[in-house]
Amino acid sequence: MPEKTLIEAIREAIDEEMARDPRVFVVGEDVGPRGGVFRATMGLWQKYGEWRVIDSPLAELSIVAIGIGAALNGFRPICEIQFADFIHPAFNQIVNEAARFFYRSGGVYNVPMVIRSPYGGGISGGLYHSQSVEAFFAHVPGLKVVIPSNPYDAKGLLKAAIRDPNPVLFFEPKKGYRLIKGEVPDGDYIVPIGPAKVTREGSDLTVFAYGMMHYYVLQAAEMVAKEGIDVEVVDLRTLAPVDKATILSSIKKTGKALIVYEDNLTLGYGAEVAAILAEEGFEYLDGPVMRLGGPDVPGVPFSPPMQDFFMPNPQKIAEAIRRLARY
Amino acid sequence: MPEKTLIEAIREAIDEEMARDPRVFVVGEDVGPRGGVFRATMGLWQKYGEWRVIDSPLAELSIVAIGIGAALNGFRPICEIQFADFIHPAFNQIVNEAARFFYRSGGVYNVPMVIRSPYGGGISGGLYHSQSVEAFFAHVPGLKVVIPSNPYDAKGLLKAAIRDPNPVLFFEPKKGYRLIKGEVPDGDYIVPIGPAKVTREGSDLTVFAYGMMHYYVLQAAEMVAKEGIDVEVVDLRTLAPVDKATILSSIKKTGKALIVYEDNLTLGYGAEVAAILAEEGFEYLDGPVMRLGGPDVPGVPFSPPMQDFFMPNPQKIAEAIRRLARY
Amino acid sequence: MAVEVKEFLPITQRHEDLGLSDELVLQMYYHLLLSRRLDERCWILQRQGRVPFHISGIAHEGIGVGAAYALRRGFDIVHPYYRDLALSIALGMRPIEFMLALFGKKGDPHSAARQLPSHFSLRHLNIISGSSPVATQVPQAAGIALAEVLKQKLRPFLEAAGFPVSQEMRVVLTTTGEGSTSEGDFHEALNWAGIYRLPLVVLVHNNQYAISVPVWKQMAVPRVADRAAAYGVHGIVCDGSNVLEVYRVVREAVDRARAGEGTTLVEAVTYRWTPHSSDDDDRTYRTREEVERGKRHDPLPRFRDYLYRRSLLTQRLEEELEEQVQAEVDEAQRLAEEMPYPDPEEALASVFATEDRSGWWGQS
Amino acid sequence: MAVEVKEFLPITQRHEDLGLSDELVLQMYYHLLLSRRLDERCWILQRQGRVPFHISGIAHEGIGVGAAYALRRGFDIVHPYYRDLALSIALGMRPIEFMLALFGKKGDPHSAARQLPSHFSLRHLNIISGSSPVATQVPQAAGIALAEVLKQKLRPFLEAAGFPVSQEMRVVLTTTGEGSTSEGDFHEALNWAGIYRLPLVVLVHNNQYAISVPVWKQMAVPRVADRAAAYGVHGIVCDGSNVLEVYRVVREAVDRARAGEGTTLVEAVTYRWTPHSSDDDDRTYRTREEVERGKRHDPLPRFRDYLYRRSLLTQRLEEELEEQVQAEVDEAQRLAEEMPYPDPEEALASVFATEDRSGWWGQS
Ligand SMILES: Cc1ncc(C[n+]2csc(CCOP(=O)(O)OP(=O)(O)O)c2C)c(N)n1
Ligand SMILES: Cc1ncc(C[n+]2csc(CCOP(=O)(O)OP(=O)(O)O)c2C)c(N)n1
Ligand SMILES: [Mg+2]
Ligand SMILES: [Mg+2]
Repeated sequence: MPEKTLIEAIREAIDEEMARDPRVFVVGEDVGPRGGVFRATMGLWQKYGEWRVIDSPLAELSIVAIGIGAALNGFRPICEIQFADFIHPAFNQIVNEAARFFYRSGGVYNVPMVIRSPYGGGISGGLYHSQSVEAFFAHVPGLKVVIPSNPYDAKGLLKAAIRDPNPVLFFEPKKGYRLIKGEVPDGDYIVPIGPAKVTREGSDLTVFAYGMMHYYVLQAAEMVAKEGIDVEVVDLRTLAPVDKATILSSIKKTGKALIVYEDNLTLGYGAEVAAILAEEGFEYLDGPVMRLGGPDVPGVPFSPPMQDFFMPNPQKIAEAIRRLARY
Repeated sequence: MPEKTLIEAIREAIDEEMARDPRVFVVGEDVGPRGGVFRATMGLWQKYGEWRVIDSPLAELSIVAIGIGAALNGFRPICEIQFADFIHPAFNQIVNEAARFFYRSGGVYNVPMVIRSPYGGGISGGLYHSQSVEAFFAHVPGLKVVIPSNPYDAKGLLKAAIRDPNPVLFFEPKKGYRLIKGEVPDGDYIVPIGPAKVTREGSDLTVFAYGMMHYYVLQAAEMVAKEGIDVEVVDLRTLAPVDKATILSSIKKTGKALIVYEDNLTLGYGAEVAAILAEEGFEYLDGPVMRLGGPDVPGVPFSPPMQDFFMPNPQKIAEAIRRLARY
Repeated sequence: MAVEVKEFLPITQRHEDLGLSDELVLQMYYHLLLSRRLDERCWILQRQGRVPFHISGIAHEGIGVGAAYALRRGFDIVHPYYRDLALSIALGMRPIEFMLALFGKKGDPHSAARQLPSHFSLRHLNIISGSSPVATQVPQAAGIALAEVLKQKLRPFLEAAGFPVSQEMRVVLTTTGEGSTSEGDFHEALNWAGIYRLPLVVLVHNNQYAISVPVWKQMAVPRVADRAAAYGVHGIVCDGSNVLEVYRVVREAVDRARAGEGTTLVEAVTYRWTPHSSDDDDRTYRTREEVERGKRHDPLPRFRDYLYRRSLLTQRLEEELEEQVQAEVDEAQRLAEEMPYPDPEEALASVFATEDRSGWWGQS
Repeated sequence: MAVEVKEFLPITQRHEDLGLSDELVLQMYYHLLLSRRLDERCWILQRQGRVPFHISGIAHEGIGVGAAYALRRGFDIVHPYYRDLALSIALGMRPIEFMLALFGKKGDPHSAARQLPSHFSLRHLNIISGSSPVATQVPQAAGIALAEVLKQKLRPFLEAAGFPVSQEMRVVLTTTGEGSTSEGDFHEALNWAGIYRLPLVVLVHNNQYAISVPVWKQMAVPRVADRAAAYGVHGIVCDGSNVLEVYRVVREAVDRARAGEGTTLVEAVTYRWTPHSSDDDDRTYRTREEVERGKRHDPLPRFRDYLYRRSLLTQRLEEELEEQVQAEVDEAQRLAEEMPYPDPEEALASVFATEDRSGWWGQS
C-alpha cells in the first residue's frame, strides 16, 4: 500500500467522492484556485470546475447555511471552515439548524453535509489558530463528530461522512497534516462512523485519545513499555455518537483509564469519557480516572515556551501514564 | 424578610445596581417599554430612560459586541438574550471575544459585562424556547457561568456578576421565574461568585444540581426522606469556575453522587462533575457516579407527553436516588 | 414616537391585466378568508386555554396569498416563517394540518408535534421546515437556490448519474420580518444572492414591529428595500394589504429569478394588529389609537370591495364562502381535538437519519 | 478574471489646503518610511527563519498614516486590524513594541506574547486589542462609540458619581478588509451605527483580495462604500495610496462623527502586493503581471514625489531619514533578539481579572 500523509489522504477522499457522485461539491474560503490554505482541495478546482469547488465570501455562517440549503435540495456539500477557531460565527447554523433539522421536521428533512475543519495547537498559531472545538459539537444531539488520527482512517472516515445522511463535523489535526504518514490504499474503502478502535493492546491501563493526541499517546506508550508498563490505547475516532461498548470493554480489561486531549481540561471531551467510566465502568475501576488536557486558559499562546507549556506531548503523557500505573 | 419571586429578585438586583452605579445599563430585545418578554426589566426604562435601557435591533451578535465595546469604554452593560436558545448567533463574540480579551491583551483590557438569559424547558416552548446552554460556556476559560436556583441567590449573585470585572453569563431558570419564591432582603447584599452551597445536609448520598433542577431535587429529597434515605444536596450555583472543594468535601462525607441537569446528557455540565469525582474523589466513592439529564435528542418537544418524557422532575429524580441508594 | 400608519386606498389594479382569471381571484379570496377564520379560531382556542400558544398571521394574509399565487406552486420551493399561515394555506396546507400542530397532536405533519405551531413544514408542498431563531432560513434559502444554479450548470453530469434536472430553475421564496433583517444571517444571504444571481425572492413582511421594537429603532433607512443596494440585488416595496399588488411585485421577482436575472428583495408593508403572539401584551408599548389606525391595513375588506366592484362577489357567494370556511375550521378543530397526543417515547425518534430522504427536486 | 488595477496619478492636493503644516507632512513621510522599512525587515526575518510568521501592511501605509493624522491622537480610540502597522506607528507605536510581538518575547506590550504578531493593542495609545476572527472588532467599535454617546447623554449622573466626561465625544476608528465586510458582524455594526448616529469611522482597506478571493467573488456591488446605503450612514471611496486624500476623507468623517452627524464608511482602495501572509503563496491565484501592475499602488514614491515637488524633501534629507529609520529598525531587532522569552508558566496568567482595569476614557 502506498504511504501518504494525512492531508493527502483527505484530499484523495474528497477527490474520489467528487468523481463518484456529481452531487458532492466543496464550498469554503480559498478552496478554489488556492486549493485551501492547507492544500486540502489542491487541484480540485482545476479538475472539477468553479461550480463544484466554490470560493465562498468570507462568512462562515453562510458557508454552513448554504451547505444546509444545498443539502436540502439534493446535493452533498463539503463545507470547509478554514480554521476550527473560525467555526464560532457558524455556531447557530450548525447547532440550531443543521443538528435539529431532521428531528424538528419529524424525520422528513435530513441534512447530508460535512463540515471539515483543521483544529489543534502546536503550530505557533496563537489563540486563534490553535483551538480544539470538538466538545462543543459532541454535546449536540443530531451532529456526528469525527476526528481521524491517521491517514488510513482519515480517508475512510471522510468518505463515510460524505455518504452519511446527517451533518457530520470532521475535524482534522492540522499539526499532523504532513507529519502523520501511513499506508493508504488507492481507491474506494470506508471506515464506518461509530466504532472506536483499540490501536494498541495492553493490560495495565487504557489511554483514550483521538487526533493528534492519539499519535502522541502511541509514542508515549512505547516509551513506558520499556519501563514495563503495558498500555492499551483506544483511538476514539468517532466522538459523537460515542462508542461506549469499546470504552467499557477496554476498562473491563485494564481497570485504569487516562484520557488525553489538547482542548481545555474542563468540560473537554474527556469529561464525557470519564463520566461514562465513572457510571457504567465503575465496577471495573482500579484507580482514579485521569485526564490530561490543555490547561484552563483562554487559548494556546504564541510564544514557544508558553505554547509548549500548554500542549500535551509524549513526555507529559508518559509522565501521566507512570503516575496512573503507580496507583 | 419579604417573600419575592425569582423574577422579582432579578429585577430588584438590576434596579438597585442601576441606581448605585450610573455606568450600569441594560441592552437587549424588548427590554425597553415592554420591560422584557419575561418582565425582568419592567419599569426600568420608565425610571432610567432610554439611554440606560436600550431596545436593541434584533441581532444577538451585536447585543454582545456592543456590550463588549461599552465595557471597554468604562460602562457596565447587562446584555439580555431573550431566550438562551438565541445565544448561539452571539457565540463567536462571547467565546472568541469576551472570554479572551483579558488574556489576549496580556491582562490589560478586561471586559466587565453580564449576559443574562432565561434557559430551560417544561414551559411548552418546543425545541427553540427550552434550551439549556450552560455547558457550552462553562467549557470556555475566561467566562464565569452562574445559575441561581432561588430568589435570594439570584439577587445576590446577579449583583456580584454586575460588579465582577469579567464577563459573566447569568442563566435564569425561566420555569421558576414566578414559581420559585423565597425570602429576599430589600437593599444591598452580595452572594459571591464561586462557592457552591450545601442546601440540605445528608449522609447517604449527594445530589448535585443547579437552577430549576435544584428546586426539584429538594422536593425529591423530601420524598425519599420519608423512605429513610438521607440525601445531601449541593447547589452548584457557580458552574465556572467550579467549586471543587465543596464537591469533594460532600462526596467524602456521603460516598455516592448523583448529578441532575436538564440539558442533554452527553457532555452536559454533569459530565464535568462526574469527571472531577472520578479523578479527585475516587478514593471516597462507594458507588457509580450517576447522572440524570435530558435524553440525547435535539430539543425539548412541544407536545405535552413528549415534553414530560424529556424533562427530569421530582419523581424521576427520586427514582434515581433510590437506585443509587440501593447500590 | 409612534409608528406611522398610512391611509390605504381601494385597489385600483385590474386582475385581468395581471393575467389572473376570475376564477383565480375568487380562489385567492377564499384562501384569504380561510386563513383569517382559521387564525381567529386559534386565538379563541388559546384564550380558552385549549392550546398553549398561537402566533398570528392576521393582517399578513395579503402578503401570503399574493406571493403564493405568484409562484409555480408545487414546483417552486418555499422557506417561510411563522407569519405565513396564509402563504401555507394558499400553497395547499389543509386546516387540519395546521390544527394538529396547534394542539401538538399525533400526525402533525410539520414537526411530529415537536415544534411550536406555525413552524410550517410540508414536504409535498415544497415547504421547508423552519426554526424559531429568526432569519436563519434566509441564507439556507440562498443555499437551496444555489443548488438550482448548480443543477443547471452541472446538468450533463447529474443526469448521467441518474439525477434529472428540470428544464427551468425552481425559484426559492423565503420570508422573514423586518426586524429579522438586522441579523447577520440576512446580510450574508443577500451577499451570496447578489454574487451568484440566485433564483431567490426574499420577501420581508414589514409589520412595523419586532415584538415591541418599532422599525425606526431597528434600522436607519426609511425602507427595508433600501438594503438591496448593498448587495446588487433588486429591491422593491409593495403594499402588503393589497393582494393584487403583492401578486404583481412578487410575480415580477419570480419571473426575473427564473430568467437568471437574480434575486429581489421585496418589502411588503403591513401593520401587525395582534400582539406579537399569545404570550405578548402589546399595551405596554403602543397606544390603542395607533392599533386602531393600523387596522386599516386589512387585506380582506379591500379585496372584498374590489371583488364586489368587479361583480365577482355577491352577498350570497360571500355568505356561502363564509359558511364553507367556518365548516372547514370546525371540522379541523374537531379532528385535532379528537386526535391523541403522540406517545411519550416518540421524543426519542429521528435524531439521526439512517437513510437519505433529503430527496432531489428534479424533473417535473 | 483578474482584478482590475487602475493607473495612479501624482498627488494633486496641497497639504496646506488641508490644514497640514510642512512639519506634519514630513512627519507623515517619516511614519510611512518607518512602517515600510520595519515591514520589509519582518519579511527578511521570517524568510531567514528567525520568526515564524509575518503579516504585512505593505501598500497599506497610505491608509494607516492618513487616517492616524486625521484623528485626535491620544484622545480618539482605535480598534484596528492586522494590516495596521503604519496606523499604529503613526499613532506612536515604537518599532521595538512591534518587534517584541514578532519574536514572541517577554515584554510584548500587545498581548504578552500570546497572540500572533500584528494584533495591535497598546493601552497608552488608545489602541484596543484585536483578535484574528475578522470583523469582530467592527460591532465592538460600535459599542465603544455608543458609550461615547451615552457619556454625553448621561453626563450629569456620571460626573456626580466621579466619572468625568470629556466635553466632546471621542471618535472611534475601526478598520477591516473588504473581504471581512461579508461577515454578519459588519452588517450588525453598521446597522447600530446608523440607528444611533455613532461617532464612528469604519475604514475598509480594499486591497482587492481576501487571501486568494478577489473582490468580485466577495460582493456584487462595484464599491464597498455602496454598502453604506443599507444603513443610513455616509459612504465614500478614496485612493488608499494617496496619503493626503486618505487624510482628507477620514478627517471629514472624523469631524462629522464628532459633530454628532454619525458614522462614515470609508473605502480606501489599494492593492495587496505581498502574499496574504508569510504562510501564503499567491502564485496559485494571480499572475505576476497583475501583481506588477498592482505595485503601482504604492503610497511611498507618490508621497515622496509630492514632497520633492513641494521642495520639502531634498536628497540629503531623504537619505538622513532613511538612515534614521534603518537605525531604529536595527535597534529594535537587536533588542528584541536579546530579550528572553516569557517563562512557560506565564501561560497561566490573567485568565480572570481580579480588579477592574477596563478604565474610563474621561476628561482630557
Ligand atoms: C435569533 C432570535 N432572536 C430573538 C428571537 C425572539 N423573537 C421572536 S420573533 C421576534 C421579533 C421578530 O420581528 P420581525 O422580524 O419584525 O417579525 P414579525 O414577528 O414582526 O413578523 C423576536 C425578537 C428569535 N425568535 N430568534
Ligand atoms: C472569521 C474568520 N474567518 C476566516 C479567517 C481567515 N482569514 C484571515 S484573513 C482572511 C482574509 C481577509 O481578507 P480581507 O478582509 O479582505 O482583509 P485583507 O487581509 O485583504 O487585508 C481570512 C479568510 C479569519 N481570520 N477569521
Ligand atoms: Mg415585524
Ligand atoms: Mg482584502
